[in-house]
Amino acid sequence: MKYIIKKLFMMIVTLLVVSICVFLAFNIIPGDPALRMLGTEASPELVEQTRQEMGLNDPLPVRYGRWLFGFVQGDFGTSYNYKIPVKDMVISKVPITLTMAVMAFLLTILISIPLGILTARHEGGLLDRILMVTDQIVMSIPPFFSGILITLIFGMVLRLFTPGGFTNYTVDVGKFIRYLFFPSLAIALPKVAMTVKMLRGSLLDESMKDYARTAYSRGNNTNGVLYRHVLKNAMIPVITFLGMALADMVAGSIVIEQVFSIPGISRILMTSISNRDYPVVEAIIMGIAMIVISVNFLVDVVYRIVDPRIGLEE
Amino acid sequence: MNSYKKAIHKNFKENTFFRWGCIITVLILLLVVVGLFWMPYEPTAMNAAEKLKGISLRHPMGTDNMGRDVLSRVMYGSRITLLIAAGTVAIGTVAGTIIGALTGYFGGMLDEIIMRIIDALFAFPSILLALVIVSIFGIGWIQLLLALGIAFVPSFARIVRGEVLRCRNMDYVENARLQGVSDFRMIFVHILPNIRGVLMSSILIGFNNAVLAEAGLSYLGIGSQPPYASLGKMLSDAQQYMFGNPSYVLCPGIVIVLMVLGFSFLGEGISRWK
Amino acid sequence: MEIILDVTDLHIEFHDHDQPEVAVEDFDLMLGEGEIVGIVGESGSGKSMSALAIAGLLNRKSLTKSGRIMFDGTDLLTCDRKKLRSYQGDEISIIFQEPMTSLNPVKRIGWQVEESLYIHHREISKEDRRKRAVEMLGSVGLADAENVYYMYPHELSGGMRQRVMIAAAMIGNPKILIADEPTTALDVTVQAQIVELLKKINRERNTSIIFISHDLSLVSQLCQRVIVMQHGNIVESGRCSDIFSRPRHLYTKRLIAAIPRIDLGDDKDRR
Amino acid sequence: MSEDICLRASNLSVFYKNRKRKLFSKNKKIQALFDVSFEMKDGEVLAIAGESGSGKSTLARTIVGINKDYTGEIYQKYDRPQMVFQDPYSSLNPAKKIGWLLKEPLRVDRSCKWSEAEAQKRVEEIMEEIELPLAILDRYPSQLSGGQRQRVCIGIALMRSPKLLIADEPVSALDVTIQAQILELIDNLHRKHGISIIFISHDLRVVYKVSDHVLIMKNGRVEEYGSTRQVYREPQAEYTKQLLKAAGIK
Repeated sequence: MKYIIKKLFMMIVTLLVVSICVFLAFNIIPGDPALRMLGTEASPELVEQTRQEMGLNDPLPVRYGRWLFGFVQGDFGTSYNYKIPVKDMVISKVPITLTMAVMAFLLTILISIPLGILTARHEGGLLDRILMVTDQIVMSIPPFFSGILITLIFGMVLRLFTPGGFTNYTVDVGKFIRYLFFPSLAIALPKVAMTVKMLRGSLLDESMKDYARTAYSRGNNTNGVLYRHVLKNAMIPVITFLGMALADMVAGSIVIEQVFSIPGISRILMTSISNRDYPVVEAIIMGIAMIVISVNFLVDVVYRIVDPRIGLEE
Repeated sequence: MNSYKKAIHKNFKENTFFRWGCIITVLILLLVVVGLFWMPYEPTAMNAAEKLKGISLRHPMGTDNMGRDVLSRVMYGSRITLLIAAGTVAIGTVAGTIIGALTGYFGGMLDEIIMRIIDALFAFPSILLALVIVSIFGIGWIQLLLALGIAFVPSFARIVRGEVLRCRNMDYVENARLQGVSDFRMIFVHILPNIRGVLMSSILIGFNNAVLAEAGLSYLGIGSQPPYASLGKMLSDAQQYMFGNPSYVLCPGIVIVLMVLGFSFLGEGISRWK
Repeated sequence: MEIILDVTDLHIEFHDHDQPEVAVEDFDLMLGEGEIVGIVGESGSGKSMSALAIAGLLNRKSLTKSGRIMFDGTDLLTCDRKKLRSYQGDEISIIFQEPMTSLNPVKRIGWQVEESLYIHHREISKEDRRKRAVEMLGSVGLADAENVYYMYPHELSGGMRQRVMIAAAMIGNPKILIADEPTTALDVTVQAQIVELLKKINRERNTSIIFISHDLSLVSQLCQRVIVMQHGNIVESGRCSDIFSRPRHLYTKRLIAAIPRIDLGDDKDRR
Repeated sequence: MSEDICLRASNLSVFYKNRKRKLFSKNKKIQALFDVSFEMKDGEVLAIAGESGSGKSTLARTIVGINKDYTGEIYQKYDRPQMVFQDPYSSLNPAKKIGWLLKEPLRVDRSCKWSEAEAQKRVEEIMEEIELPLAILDRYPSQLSGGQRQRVCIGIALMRSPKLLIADEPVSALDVTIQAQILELIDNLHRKHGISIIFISHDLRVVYKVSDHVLIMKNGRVEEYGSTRQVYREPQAEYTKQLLKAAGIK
């Protein structure tokens, strides 16, 4: 329990540091936000008045405090370009991106863990060699290219889904999930490959350790040693990796949404970047960072459950 | 030195991963190096008469929607991709090693602060961090290089710091300290040579990640701007023609895959060194 | 004394490198019921290899074994894996040098101690298993066995872990206990306690023990018979007292000479 | 006091910082040594004996200056004492050749500049001293056996002719027959150069063989101190008796 509180506190510290970094990054950019909002033809008086209204004349720490306070309450600022609250622009898109990332994550776990065990059990055999080469190749395909290949093969040749035929969750949840399956697969594939390789290595390392020998000496068969002893130990580094992978998948969905023309967060993010609509970019970046950091916290908690040694050494 | 040659020869013969890694990497490097001196066509030259042609003798990889030769554009694009990946890894390695070595060795309050910042940066997936930097400094390949470079510093710093921490408490470091070795000499002469192996493999992995990140970002339209070619941008342009003219989308894609595959085979081959 | 284990012409060879490497050659051992036999040698002498072979734990592909290891009318070298497994942990148990790494770090002590029962005697109920494990933990000298049952290995000291290892090895009441350098990683006073514990087990349960060590003086405290090994070969074997008083082989003499002699009576003549 | 005291520790207490994550734990210090006092004459061999956790290595590290957080006083007649570590596998830098490692103490010597020829000559002298062939200079530590490595460690320590050598369990990682050789080497050096040696060991048999005086330690405290023979003959402390009994001596 003490460990979890400690990690929770660490998470809040990291979140604060991240928020400072993000805030500073977007506030040292040359250019006057008021001017950007009003356009270049606005009169100096109007600009000054807007500056006053937006609180841009206050010192940096005050502005940071206000921004953070607003952020916590769900006020993410106002878009320069559309003059509407960022929240309204983003909120309906969040479930799309998140569903995709979570589906990709589940796919990764479902595919990679059985495959990892399979390759480790057949270490050095033909199956292992074929899988390992395939693994390396899959790892080398960038997600957007595998997205394109999937569209080409499953969408156009096999006609398993209609490219571009996205259905929103507000219309039909079943169709929504079905459409997101292939994009999620594209996000998951490289992570699957990495997890398989990692789990295989970890399983082989662990099965060389002394406690595995002890397990054999008690009359365990290979399966007994693998499932009763080695697997749990081997999962410890894999859990860390999966945590980082989930974070990466949220970011990876940015590219994949473009490939499959899914109207998620990424489309807004990319337009906002090219339009220099900073409040929107700032809010989305901060949001993703928050997700990533919370995932890291969850990983720490899972870690503690799997490995009793964690957090007790001190 | 002779034993090195022998070992490489032996591995080339027996170590399948190493052999194919060498072959693929040499092929890609050949593509880039030849492209420095000679390309079949000017990569930006359009030809309205030859739009979206398939693979032929005149255009070994076909042409794109503006009639430009895909092979020439791939040659140019892979040069940029390799350059940015190498630059990224160089920035990441040098800055990461210095930060990691100093914080790991000296520890203390500065270490705490820098590691908190590194942790915070680590919370951003590298694509995201690059997006932030590009959105601040604008779009272009130099910004992209800078953005990816900075995005890669935390992981290198973390790895080096961990290794230095591990080495710092080893007996041989204390032994050297007893003989009067200074801190600076300790870090750079005694400790760093011991993390060569780890650094080498993280460079190979980092290089691949850099290639993938560069391709991803230029797919999103951040990076080399038209009319200059980049592999990622070519894919995003080609995507809408993929059913009618698959060679246009497949060729640049396969080159990216091979580029990454070559290095990851090399890495795998080195880890199975005989 | 009834012979329960008969090893003849054991030969172990590794094929990791271009040249095959002989790890053990012409190893013979006869172990009587309730007997304690010591195997002494330095690193690379093949003593641990022989022990692992007897325990049925040498199963790497790059390795060839020949000879016979007869136990209970079965040759453990050639019998099928299932038969071998039915002995492991139930009739033949082994404990290792590093109690730190030989226990599974993420499983509770109780779970590990009663695992042999779980594997070999499914008929025993969960509650009975637990009872026997706690009892066993108590009998190897762990105070507060009820609590230790629920602990993890990292919460115990080195000596306690080795006791746990012994408890786990002894829970099926095996006929043979192989102890592979069980005290090397421990402090001298703890070392002495573990040796006492092994003696007690031997006395009370009539378990035969194969005690492997590099420490000749330790072996002489515990064993009736001793086998001296060097470079994979047995150089000398016989009663402990005989070997000490009349070593025949040069290597045995060197081993004995390497033990610093303590003459408390007279003036020191070391300088 | 007398001239020939080469080392004296008075009321030495040593602390360890809790080095992990300082954000939460309030910089708790762990005391590793409690009020340790002893003195050592020039040219003598002092053994420090005890089990793991007794603080014997801490004491050594404090004397050579690795641990700086202590109270009490250490008087040393000579500066720059050298140390030989327990594990010859971790105390040599794996990335450097033996020749390079042997020369390093000379390269960083601030008191005098060694020319390449002088350094080479010194290395050859030391190699003879530690009874190793010169061919080894061109090898990496991983290519040497445990006994050879420990010889190299001793050689490195001797490069600048120290007057005090601290050997922290120098033989406990080695095979018994090799142990005897290394002990003999240390004994030879002691007799030939008159180096004072602090010999740390958990093995009471070895201690008896090498030392003039012995310091028995337990949990950071001195249990008994005296001439080795006296202590072995008539142990006073209960703990010493236990140790001797466990070692099969008494």
